[in-house]
Amino acid sequence: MKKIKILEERCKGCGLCIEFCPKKVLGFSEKRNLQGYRVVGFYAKEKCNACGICFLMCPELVFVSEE
Amino acid sequence: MKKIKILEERCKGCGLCIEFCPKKVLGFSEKRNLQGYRVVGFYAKEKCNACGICFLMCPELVFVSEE
Amino acid sequence: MPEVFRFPKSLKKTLFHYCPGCHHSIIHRLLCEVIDELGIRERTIGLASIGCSCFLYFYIDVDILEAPHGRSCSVGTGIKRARPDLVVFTYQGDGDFAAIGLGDSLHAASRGENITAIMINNTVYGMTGGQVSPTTLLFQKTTTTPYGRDPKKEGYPLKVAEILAGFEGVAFCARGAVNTPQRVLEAKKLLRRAFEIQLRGLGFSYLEFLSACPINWKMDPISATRYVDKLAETFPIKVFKDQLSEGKNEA
Amino acid sequence: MPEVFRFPKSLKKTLFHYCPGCHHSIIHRLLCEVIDELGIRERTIGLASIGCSCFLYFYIDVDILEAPHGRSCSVGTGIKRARPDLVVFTYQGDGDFAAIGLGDSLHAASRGENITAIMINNTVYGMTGGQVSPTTLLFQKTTTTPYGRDPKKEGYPLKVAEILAGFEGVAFCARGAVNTPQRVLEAKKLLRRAFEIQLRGLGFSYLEFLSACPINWKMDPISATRYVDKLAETFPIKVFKDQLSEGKNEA
Amino acid sequence: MMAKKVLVKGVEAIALGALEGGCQCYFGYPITPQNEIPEIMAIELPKRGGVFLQAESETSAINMVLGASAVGARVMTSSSSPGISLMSEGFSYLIALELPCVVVNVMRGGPGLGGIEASQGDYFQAVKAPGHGDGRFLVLAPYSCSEAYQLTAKAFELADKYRNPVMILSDAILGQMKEPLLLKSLKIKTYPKEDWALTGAMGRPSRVIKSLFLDSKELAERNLRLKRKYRAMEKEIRYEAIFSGEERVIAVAFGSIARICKEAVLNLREKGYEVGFFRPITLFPFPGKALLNMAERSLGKVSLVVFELNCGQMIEDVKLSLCGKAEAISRYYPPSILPFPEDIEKELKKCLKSSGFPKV
Amino acid sequence: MMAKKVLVKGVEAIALGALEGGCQCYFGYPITPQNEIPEIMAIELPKRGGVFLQAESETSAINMVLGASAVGARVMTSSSSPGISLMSEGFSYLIALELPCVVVNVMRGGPGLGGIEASQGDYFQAVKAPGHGDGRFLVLAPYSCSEAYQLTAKAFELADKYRNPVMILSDAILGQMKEPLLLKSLKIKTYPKEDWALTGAMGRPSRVIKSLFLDSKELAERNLRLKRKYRAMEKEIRYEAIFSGEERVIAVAFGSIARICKEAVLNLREKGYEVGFFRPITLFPFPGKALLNMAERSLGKVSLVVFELNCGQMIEDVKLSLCGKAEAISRYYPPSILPFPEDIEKELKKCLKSSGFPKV
Amino acid sequence: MRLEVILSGFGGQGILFAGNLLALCGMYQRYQVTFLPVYGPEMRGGTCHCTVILSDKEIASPLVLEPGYLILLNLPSFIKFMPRLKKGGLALVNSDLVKKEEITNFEELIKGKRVIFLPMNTLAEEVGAPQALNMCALGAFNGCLEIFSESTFKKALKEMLFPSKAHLFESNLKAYQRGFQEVKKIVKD
Amino acid sequence: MRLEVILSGFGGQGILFAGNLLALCGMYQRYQVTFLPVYGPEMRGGTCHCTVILSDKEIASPLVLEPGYLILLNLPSFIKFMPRLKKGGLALVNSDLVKKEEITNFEELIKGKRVIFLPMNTLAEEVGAPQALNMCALGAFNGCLEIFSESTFKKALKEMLFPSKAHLFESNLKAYQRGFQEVKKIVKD
Ligand SMILES: Cc1ncc(C[n+]2csc(CCOP(=O)(O)OP(=O)(O)O)c2C)c(N)n1
Ligand SMILES: Cc1ncc(C[n+]2csc(CCOP(=O)(O)OP(=O)(O)O)c2C)c(N)n1
Ligand code: SF4
Ligand code: SF4
Ligand code: SF4
Ligand code: SF4
Ligand code: SF4
Ligand code: SF4
Ligand SMILES: [Mg+2]
Ligand SMILES: [Mg+2]
Repeated sequence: MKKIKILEERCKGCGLCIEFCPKKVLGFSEKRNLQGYRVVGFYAKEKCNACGICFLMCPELVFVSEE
Repeated sequence: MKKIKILEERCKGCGLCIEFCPKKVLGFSEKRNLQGYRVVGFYAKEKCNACGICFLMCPELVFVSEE
Repeated sequence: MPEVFRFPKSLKKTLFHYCPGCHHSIIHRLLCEVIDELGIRERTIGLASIGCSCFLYFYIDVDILEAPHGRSCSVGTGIKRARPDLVVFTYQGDGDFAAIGLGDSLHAASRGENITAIMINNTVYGMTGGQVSPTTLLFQKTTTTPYGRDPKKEGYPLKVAEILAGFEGVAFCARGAVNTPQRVLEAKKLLRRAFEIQLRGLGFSYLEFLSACPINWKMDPISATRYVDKLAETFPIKVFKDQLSEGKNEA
Repeated sequence: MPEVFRFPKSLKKTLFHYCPGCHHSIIHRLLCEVIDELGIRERTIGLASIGCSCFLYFYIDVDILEAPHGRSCSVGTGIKRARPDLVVFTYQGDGDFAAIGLGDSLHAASRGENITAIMINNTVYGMTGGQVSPTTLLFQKTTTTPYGRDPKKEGYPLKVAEILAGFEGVAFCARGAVNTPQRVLEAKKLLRRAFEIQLRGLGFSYLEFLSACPINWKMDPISATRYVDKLAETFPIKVFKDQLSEGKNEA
Repeated sequence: MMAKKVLVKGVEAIALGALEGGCQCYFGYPITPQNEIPEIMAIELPKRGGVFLQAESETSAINMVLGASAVGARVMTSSSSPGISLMSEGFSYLIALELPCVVVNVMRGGPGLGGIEASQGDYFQAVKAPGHGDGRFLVLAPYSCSEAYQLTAKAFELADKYRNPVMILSDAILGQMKEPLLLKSLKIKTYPKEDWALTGAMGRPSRVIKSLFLDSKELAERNLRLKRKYRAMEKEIRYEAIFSGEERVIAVAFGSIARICKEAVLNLREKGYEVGFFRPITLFPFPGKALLNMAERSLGKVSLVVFELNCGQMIEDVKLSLCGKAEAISRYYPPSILPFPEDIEKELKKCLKSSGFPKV
Repeated sequence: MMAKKVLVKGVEAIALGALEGGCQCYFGYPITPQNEIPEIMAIELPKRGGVFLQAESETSAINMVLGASAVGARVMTSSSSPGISLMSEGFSYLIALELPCVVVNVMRGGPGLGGIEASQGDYFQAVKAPGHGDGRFLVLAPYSCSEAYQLTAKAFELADKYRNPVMILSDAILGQMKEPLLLKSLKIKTYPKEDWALTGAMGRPSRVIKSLFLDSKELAERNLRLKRKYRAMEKEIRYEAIFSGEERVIAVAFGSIARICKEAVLNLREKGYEVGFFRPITLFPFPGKALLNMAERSLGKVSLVVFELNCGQMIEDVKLSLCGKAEAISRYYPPSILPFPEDIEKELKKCLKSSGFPKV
Repeated sequence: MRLEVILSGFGGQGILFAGNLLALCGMYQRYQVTFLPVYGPEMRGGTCHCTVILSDKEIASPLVLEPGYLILLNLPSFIKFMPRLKKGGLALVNSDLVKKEEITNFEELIKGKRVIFLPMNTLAEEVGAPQALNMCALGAFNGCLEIFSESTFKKALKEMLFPSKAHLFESNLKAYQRGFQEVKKIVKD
Repeated sequence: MRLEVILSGFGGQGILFAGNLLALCGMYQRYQVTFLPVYGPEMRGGTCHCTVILSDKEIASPLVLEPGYLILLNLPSFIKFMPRLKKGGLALVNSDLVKKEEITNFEELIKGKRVIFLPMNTLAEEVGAPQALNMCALGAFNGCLEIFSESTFKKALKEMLFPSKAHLFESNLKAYQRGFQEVKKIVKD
């Protein structure tokens, strides 16, 4: 299974990934990036099935594979 | 029946009236107008049935009714 | 039998400057007859565009404005928006309407501007000496397609009426010709319908006429007139849309 | 399942300047994936047009030329005619392609220029602050239609794909969207097909994407993304023409 | 109605001025930094029975203007540099057809797409060559919101008076800056148009408005008539001057940079430096006589320093005005580098010094 | 190959010159009086593996030029006044993007549709404001078929050398007149374009050609770089002069009217009148130093009479060149009234007299 | 009296709104005012700033080389504008996005200048108006200077929100008040 | 030697062709030449004229105020150009379209000038080339002056007709010869 990395500095907090994640494992964290946005994080990373939907829908290419 | 007048000075000798006249009563005369064109005239005015086709086809409005 | 042999009231007596056998002036006459019959001469503004017909004002006895090349539909838009009570028509060549003016023409049509646009399609730029136009037939030789119009290079003839027929803003769209007596009679009916549509405020009315350009086709007037039938194979003569006959009566 | 989570090689790491939830950058990524997969990065010229995507060159790692507003298809014509061996794509907004650029766009299509034109249809002028565009929906409020788009005034939404599908010079014509994962996958296929058509020299390939503009629609990103479905009622998502699948294989 | 004080951008002042000037139709195409003008017109004109239409391009916008003007409407368009270029052909036709209209150019940095910050790079285009041929615009250059309001309203009067387009030449700074504006009502004259406008040939012979002249004498005559008209426009010349005759150096500038210069000049004068200020308000016709006059009335030798946000354009008109009777120095700031008043002060002091004038 | 002598029109000479200059692509839109150029290119370019395409408008033509230039082709367009106006935006982009190309303007009468007879009404547009912003063209003004041939060929070299559009400014008379032309082959330099053209990012980082500069310093820097380039172009200044130092009156003219003036000057000199002749061949950069030089080398007081087929445009550049050191008089003939040599002689004699100079 | 302020931050932080509002308050307080927005090219996002001048004399130049006051809502703004702050001038800084630790030459930048750090994002969130950090900043600014009264502020705010954003009045006011109070604590110290 | 000719007539009469051909003959005869067509605006039909200069010195101005020769093929041309003919100059006039009787001030117009009337249309028709009245005129012109040889004419004519109108060579030549001969009769008289 792919390890997914969240490039927080790219996130703009649009929420599309959260909305479309079929497993509902994503949410906004408390952290604010340099652009001033609340960034996305995993609520329950273990439930993620690496379906790739967050990658497909994220306008900012926040989700990348760890390798 | 309409009397047809030929405004010779308007004629440009394109020959469309002659071509389309169903009665074949039109032809070029010997006369040249001020624009330098051979002008159209009746060969056999009596055979004309006043169908109006020469009027319809003439680009120069050469044929007008006499009244 | 229509009323013939009558010099229309709206047509000035000036001699036409067109080449022998040019169809422009036949259409001028029809236009004037329709203006007379509808009684709109005194509230009509004509737009003379840049092309062989740019001297429209020498012949047609209505208020006329010269529009820059290709811009008649935009100029007409400005007029009609400012004075919706006036009747506005454009008189354009294929180069004017469909080459340089394509954007202006299509947008005015799409907005449903309540004006009448008349395009004289002679498949070339008559005034400038017979260059290729968007409506030039495939393989037709012109001064700028000396080896014939090659679809690989100059593409395909642009079918304006076919495009406009699909626009919701267009209320009337037809293609006619004046190369036979029958078609001349038919052409006048189309013109009349186009203006009636405008008078009822139904939207954009578009009327295209296939037209002979003997000089640039390098044909004698009679052959050129006959050759219009050949054009009609690419550009079918047809009423594409008529919202008045489709029952739409008032805007 | 497509290969995901991979940052395309042709995409630069620069942060996007787009508003949160804007679809432009999703399409950028797909475009880069297709360029990578077809291995054409080193012979592709991209045309950045004037609109929110004018900074294309900050993101896409191919040679890029900035075209004046609306002129990408003409600029692309110049490039492709001079260097037929290069792969040329335009990336344009609806305002750019279909308002000011309509003439340029349609003529290039009609000539069958062997280039790929991508139009991002967000129904407004994003960059200049959300004015009405030819593709604005009926009754939609924009900064220049404060009372909503009125068909009597601004006319009807212009359906570009529907027009282009009828052009003989057009080899591929489709409309997609990226507002659901499924559509994202589909969008990529369309992009790939558009470039394949160009690589085979079949003619003009046109691809329109419905795209969200949360900021000017005055919606949050999620609602805007959902709202794209509403756009699709006026602008159906569909492949209108695909000459490759229709059997045409080589120019 | 009591005059209301509002805080508005320069472009908003222009839109409000247009409404005050009796603008009936607006046609335009969006472009930063002037989008507030169409946006205000889109709201306001329909309320007043007027016409607002966003055109599909600048080319079509100016041609809609042409149409509306020909039938007698008070009509305007607005744009910024690249959009103005696209109107060149239309401008030339409007001038040739002697059709009145108001054109606003809120200049931005060029050439090409450039940038949207302030620039005065279109000076030459505005005053020398709005289009092909010999045509000219009457060009007004406001430097504050109040002036933008007043001059725009006045522009409609002048356009009708001379049957010629009038251009309001502003820039991104003036356009985007907000200032208080007193919305007082202005007396803007109207001129009858029945004797030339196309209104339908009712009860009179039909009319033609055209610019193609077959007969070469006709075309020459049209050109000479236009030339006479431009001379007549000299009546409208406006400028602002701070000048007593004692000055050794005079800063010349228009539009936004004139504000910066004025600040610098006022500061320097306060400190006792002999510097003056001259601001052309009409750029065409150019207040050249006033400038020459100033140079001649100077008690000593005087240098004119021309400050511009471009690579040096108005300097030519200043030099042409002076006929060699005073020195003109060009200090230009290409877009988008804006000088601060401090920079201008420094430049002016340098000029005072380098001309060998005694220091204060 | 032996040089062949042919009888050709000026516009044909331009087309032949372009082919000699290595023109690879032509994009244009028909307009009188220059249609022979596209017509010849349509025949000749395909034979040589080049590209000819008639665009659907001048706006698209200039943008096709832009595209072809960006990928390294030698490319040209041609038009006449109204069509040139429509290219303004594109011109400004070409300059800003530093893309070479050759633009031919065979001027006709303006403003508006005007007429198709000779005019020099686009002088200002050509030399001061081909588009918005501060951009300039290098402008060459031939006055005969041979010169049209040579300058057009050379224009391709200069465009590549400076990475800037070069304009051939001709007019209806020069364009339509036939003269014998010796078709000799010319040595036109080429310049490598690999270091800037867009050719695909093969074996190098990807490249961008753009004119939008976010950073205001970048935009200013681009402007200053262009300005430096224009200075460098002064190396290319060309002019023709008939001058010994004894002259009291010098006729200054370019293009077609220069021929008429030259005839008049030669006639007068033959009769012993002290008249000279100066013909700028580069209009931008303007041969101002040469003019000034002439004025300064004159043994007595000298008047320069500027003859133009417009309402007075080049007179400004002449005045600017002279810095008040000699008198410049404007004699203009708006289109389409052409003076005959006899008229010019009369004017020159009048000037000789009115300046109080002794009669011969 | 002449007051020159530059406000700077991200596009989304409401910099222009705050600057505009400040100028409007100034106008209602019978000052001459100019408000000059400067933003990136026709684009969304990115850093933006504006200059506001309040004066009791005619204002010619709307540009200010060395402002007396700065309101800085993000890090790039801090780095860009601190060097231009007049000696002895005051900068109000959003500590949520500007961390001293991340600025290498921090001490140098602030030398001879007054700097007040306030967590604008946090304060705004605390009053339940996370978007209104700009109002917080404005409140804090007026807390320092007291150039206009709260009733002036209310009048100006109402006008600026009218009509489409009228519902934001209360939350914006609260954020303003919170900033005002918060700065008072510090200034008092 | 310097020869200045204006040719004028209707658009369809081949004025420009004739003028061009005259210039080409001149060039082959080693003269300096200019040929300047002047025609109406972008339009078909209408009157057109052109100016041809042949000289053994450089020709600067292609414009001529008072030409020494005129070739006039229709009435408007006669009225327009006769007043400009140099004293003692020669006009060749197409009598098929220019009737003395129709010109009120005929005598005044021709005073001090030589005028030769020839029925160009008729002559051209007689040799079976009705379109070639321009060649008739050119033949007549050269018949008067003999500036170029018939072989020069043939060479030039061939070049001008090549390739699309090559078939017209014979008929054009005949018309030329007819004009040449016809004028000889008169000139001899
Ligand atoms: C801006 C501009 N470009 C080009 C021209 C030259 N021009 C005059 S008419 C014309 C085309 C005419 O063709 P069309 O519209 O088909 O009319 P036609 O003469 O065939 O009736 C052109 C290109 C012009 N006057 N203005
Ligand atoms: C000639 C010209 N006119 C207008 C503009 C201003 N302008 C910039 S982008 C744009 C429209 C953008 O809309 P669209 O093409 O739909 O792209 P989006 O921003 O929506 O992606 C306009 C009108 C310009 N730059 N140049
Ligand atoms: S990969 Fe699928 S399940 Fe995992 S976070 Fe992304 S969308 Fe959710
Ligand atoms: S979709 Fe991307 S940008 Fe949007 S919230 Fe998720 S990670 Fe952030
Ligand atoms: S009216 Fe009919 S029959 Fe008579 S001449 Fe005309 S076409 Fe022939
Ligand atoms: S149709 Fe008319 S113009 Fe043609 S020949 Fe007949 S009468 Fe003459
Ligand atoms: S050129 Fe063609 S369209 Fe023009 S007048 Fe002649 S025949 Fe008619
Ligand atoms: S304005 Fe609209 S299209 Fe432009 S970046 Fe923002 S969301 Fe995207
Ligand atoms: Mg045509
Ligand atoms: Mg858009």
